[in-house]
Amino acid sequence: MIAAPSTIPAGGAITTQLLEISIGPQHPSTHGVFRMDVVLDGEVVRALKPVVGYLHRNHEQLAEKMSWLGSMPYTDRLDYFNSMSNNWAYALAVEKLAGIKVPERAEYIRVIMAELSRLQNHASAIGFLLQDCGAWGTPLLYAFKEREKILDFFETVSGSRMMCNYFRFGGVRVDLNDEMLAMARKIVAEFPKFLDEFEKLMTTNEVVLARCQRVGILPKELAIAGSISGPVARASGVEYDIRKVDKYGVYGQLEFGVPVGAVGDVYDRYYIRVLEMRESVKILQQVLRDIPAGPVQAVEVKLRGFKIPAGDGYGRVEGAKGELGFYLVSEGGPKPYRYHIRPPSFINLTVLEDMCVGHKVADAIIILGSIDIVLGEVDR
Amino acid sequence: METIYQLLHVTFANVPAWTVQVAAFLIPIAFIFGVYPAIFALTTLVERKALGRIQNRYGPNRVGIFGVLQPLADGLKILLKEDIVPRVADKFTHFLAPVLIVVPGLLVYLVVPVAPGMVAVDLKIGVLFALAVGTMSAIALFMAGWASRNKFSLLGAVRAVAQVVSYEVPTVMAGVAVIMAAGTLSTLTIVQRQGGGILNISNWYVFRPWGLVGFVLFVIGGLAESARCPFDLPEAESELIGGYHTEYSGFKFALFQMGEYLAGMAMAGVTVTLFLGGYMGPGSGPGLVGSLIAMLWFFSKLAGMIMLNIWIRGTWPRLRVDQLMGFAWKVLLPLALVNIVAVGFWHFLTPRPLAWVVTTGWLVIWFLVLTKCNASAILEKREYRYV
Amino acid sequence: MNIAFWIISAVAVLGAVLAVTLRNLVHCVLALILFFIGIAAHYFLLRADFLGTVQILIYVGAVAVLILFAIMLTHNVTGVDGPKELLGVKWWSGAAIAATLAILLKKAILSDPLATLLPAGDKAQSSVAEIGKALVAGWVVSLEAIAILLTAALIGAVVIALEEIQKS
Amino acid sequence: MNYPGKGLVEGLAVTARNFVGSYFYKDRLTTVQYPEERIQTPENSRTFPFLVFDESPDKPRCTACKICEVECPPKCIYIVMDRDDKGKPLQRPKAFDIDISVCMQCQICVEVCPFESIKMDNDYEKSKYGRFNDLVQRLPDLLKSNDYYRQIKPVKAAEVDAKLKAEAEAKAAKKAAAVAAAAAKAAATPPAGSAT
Repeated sequence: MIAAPSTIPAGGAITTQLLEISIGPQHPSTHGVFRMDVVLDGEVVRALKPVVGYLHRNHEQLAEKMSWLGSMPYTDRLDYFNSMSNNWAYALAVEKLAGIKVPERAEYIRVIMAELSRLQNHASAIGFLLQDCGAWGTPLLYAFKEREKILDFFETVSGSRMMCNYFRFGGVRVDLNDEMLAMARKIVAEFPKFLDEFEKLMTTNEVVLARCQRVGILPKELAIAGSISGPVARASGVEYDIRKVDKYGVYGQLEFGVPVGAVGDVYDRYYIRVLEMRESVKILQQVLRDIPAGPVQAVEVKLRGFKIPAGDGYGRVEGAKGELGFYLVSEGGPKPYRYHIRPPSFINLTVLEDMCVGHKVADAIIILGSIDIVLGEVDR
Repeated sequence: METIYQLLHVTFANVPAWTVQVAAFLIPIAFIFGVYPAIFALTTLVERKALGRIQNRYGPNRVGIFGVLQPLADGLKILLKEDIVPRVADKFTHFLAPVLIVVPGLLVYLVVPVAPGMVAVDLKIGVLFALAVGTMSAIALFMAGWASRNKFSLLGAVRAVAQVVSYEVPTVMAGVAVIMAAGTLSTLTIVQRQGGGILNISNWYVFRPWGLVGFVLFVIGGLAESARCPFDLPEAESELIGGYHTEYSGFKFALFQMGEYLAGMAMAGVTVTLFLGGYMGPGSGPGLVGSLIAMLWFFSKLAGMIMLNIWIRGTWPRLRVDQLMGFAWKVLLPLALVNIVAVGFWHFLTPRPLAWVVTTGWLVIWFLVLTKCNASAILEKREYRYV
Repeated sequence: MNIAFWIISAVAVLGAVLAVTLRNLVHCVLALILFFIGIAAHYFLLRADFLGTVQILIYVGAVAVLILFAIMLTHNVTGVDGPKELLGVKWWSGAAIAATLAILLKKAILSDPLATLLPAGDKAQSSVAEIGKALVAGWVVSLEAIAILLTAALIGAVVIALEEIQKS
Repeated sequence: MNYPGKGLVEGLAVTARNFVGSYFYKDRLTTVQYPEERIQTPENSRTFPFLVFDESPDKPRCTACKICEVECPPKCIYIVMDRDDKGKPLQRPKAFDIDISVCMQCQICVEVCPFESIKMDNDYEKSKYGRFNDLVQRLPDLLKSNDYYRQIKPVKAAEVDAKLKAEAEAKAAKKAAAVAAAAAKAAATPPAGSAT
């Protein structure tokens, strides 16, 4: 709760007034139309209330009025940085509910897509974080340059750079031909070079260290209690990665590590993302080496008039931002009866105030940046 | 001014003396008003281009060949923009602030010599004057932030004032080292003292142990005083939107930009004068040709300093406000004080090699001590485990 | 010389008058800064360029800023809710004290031997060296006393700040 | 060696390398000088849908079956079937409007179309000055020839052509077979009739 600005004693006989400022929704670094109601004592944050809903688009309600397939392109628009993993989570939920078996090649392609979107998401997330630190665009643009290559790949495969709409129930829409695989291999081979350069530019930079270390610490207990997931939780030392827990897709057969931090400050959240990108590169190398031949689409799934037996199911994936889940209830018809999303950005945002209170206003900005939210997913 | 006066006096012997006096007075002013704003316009273009290249972009290349007319287009655009004054703003102060911000930047150039004898006013206390008028910008920044009646602006103004006042101290202390070594406050004399030696270069103060330290301190202090990256907290786009100039638009905003750049260039000019030998360089000396070469040297050094500013801006993130203060008081100020003692050693130890050894040793020891004392503030090795 | 003197004086007096009559405290400080700059200009006019520069450096750059920061702690900056009467008892008593002080100062300055010793206008050289010598030779005890006083004030400020940091 | 400010200096080295490198290595620059240079869009690239016709715009492949209208997630397609004077459906659209300010380029209409009639364009220069009417694509705007389709998406167009040809041949063969069967039947019947 935010008290009205009142006069409080702040040391000695001098009394100071609290300052209530509204950061957002048109603030340059709130990552979209997000608003923070901040109560400041000088420059120190005393209370912070996140205000969401400026980008509410009625996504869940729309999906309940639409065919099962019709919601697929809408999931692209949730977290518009990761349309591939959003697609996968929704497809996974539907496949669970309908009992569809996905061909192996399609599973491999799905891993390629998900890990590539994780790469570009993490790259731009840390770019944005450093932009919030005040680096004048350079790290962000280096990250975007690399992201551009991955988006080109997405365009070549699915036809669109960000709104891919690529996954289908029981497989994927387009098969990867040899040229596309070569393109993916090239991207994966070049990515570590970018990471090395980026790390040299920023990771040991004293200003970054001073700004990020011991700022916005999220304790492990709070992370668990707040249902925080993804890199934010792992930076706080929570050993939780759905790729390891659920072993969905072919993740059970792949070798990769999940980096876990200890302190849980902004720096850990930054560096965990860097390490995760390195692991993603390893996964991609394995997948691109082992991808089998075969169909990419289960034959029993019809495009039109697709119906699902009554029941409910929850499908989740380890999205780049955390656990992305779709809870679906079917009545046996062509539309979902209930369609609910567990958006990682939104749930990770709930601990924002706990992380920010006591820090400076500049820290609040980078703490928000380190959570890595996308407002399309927060407001839905 | 005196040089120009004499030059005019000799050339136009038969015109009345007062015209020569007025002309000698107006020419340097015209020079300052003409050349430095032109360099400002050029700097905005070069900055955008250089930042673009640093970030693997082209930068502006549409207006004119290679985008050289971009500053003109920018100026035209910003002139045509609506001038918005917030309804609750303090109108008079809001209007006055952008006008005042340009003044200190221009005043500093009065004492910056560009060639032998070519200084607008050869003040006996030139260095002090340059540093003193630099502080006046704090008042203008405060007026801007306070008059806007915007909380972001106010925060920016408070940051600006605190920052300028704090960094004034180490900057002046770094300048004191040069004043002690040169034994004068006159900028012209300081530059002359840096002449001679090998190719007019080896006597630059930056090639002395205390001079190098002083140079680094002065560059950092100059960046902070002109609120350039990584000390651009008063504007802090990602935190305070625009800081003190959030509520300014149109030409007033352009004046803020201009004031900021002029102040940054002025600090660069003073740095060149104090540490980089001013106009000194191979070939510079009295006479027309020598003067032209000297001017070339001065402006190339100025350009180099500006490029350094741009380079830093393209690379480093911004500090936080408490770290900024801590850096000024815990690192820069002690180092500046130690540096003053080092100049004392330099002055009194007679065999030059001995002076070199003692001064360097003294500075290195204190540098290590200060690093040790402040080591807890930064750098923490992190271990990550994999599951 | 005379014209410059009168213009600068007029500006300085205007600043001084505005500083005490304006309602808004920030405006008052800005007027005070105008006054400070006027005084600095007077110093320059007298060829005491070192004093003029120090005036700007210390008064405009530091003192005025400190006053601005002090005003930040004031509740009624705009003076809207303050006492309305301008020429009240307080004003008159203040004016009386100021007048007394001015008379005393005039007497003190004119009776000082230094006033007659100063070289006239144009012949004056840069005063830096003399001031420096005077400070470290003739007035070294006073200088050290002031230095100790300021150091004590600085330590006091640090102690107060430390207490606040420890509290929070 | 570790010294204070090492990270800062290394950062400066990285930016300096990029600054210099951008002048010598063209591939460092990702920017495309747009109006002069254009990127060749990949085959799969998609923007907005259009309708394919084979010989003349009067005879589009579209049969106005309205499947795409129903399946379109944002409901941006509006179709009216053409009818002759007697009200008999003509199997072609009279009106076919796509509001591209609503369309989200999802390609579902293309996937569900049973007649290979609606396809995704790759023309990304569709900006207009008006917000409402200008962005509604009417039937004449949407109709584009099969040659155009072959030009923008050669591989897919070839597949589609082959498929349609095969279908047409199958249909023709079936028809021929039916005709032959009918003829055979007819041939077989008269003797029987004549027998009676």
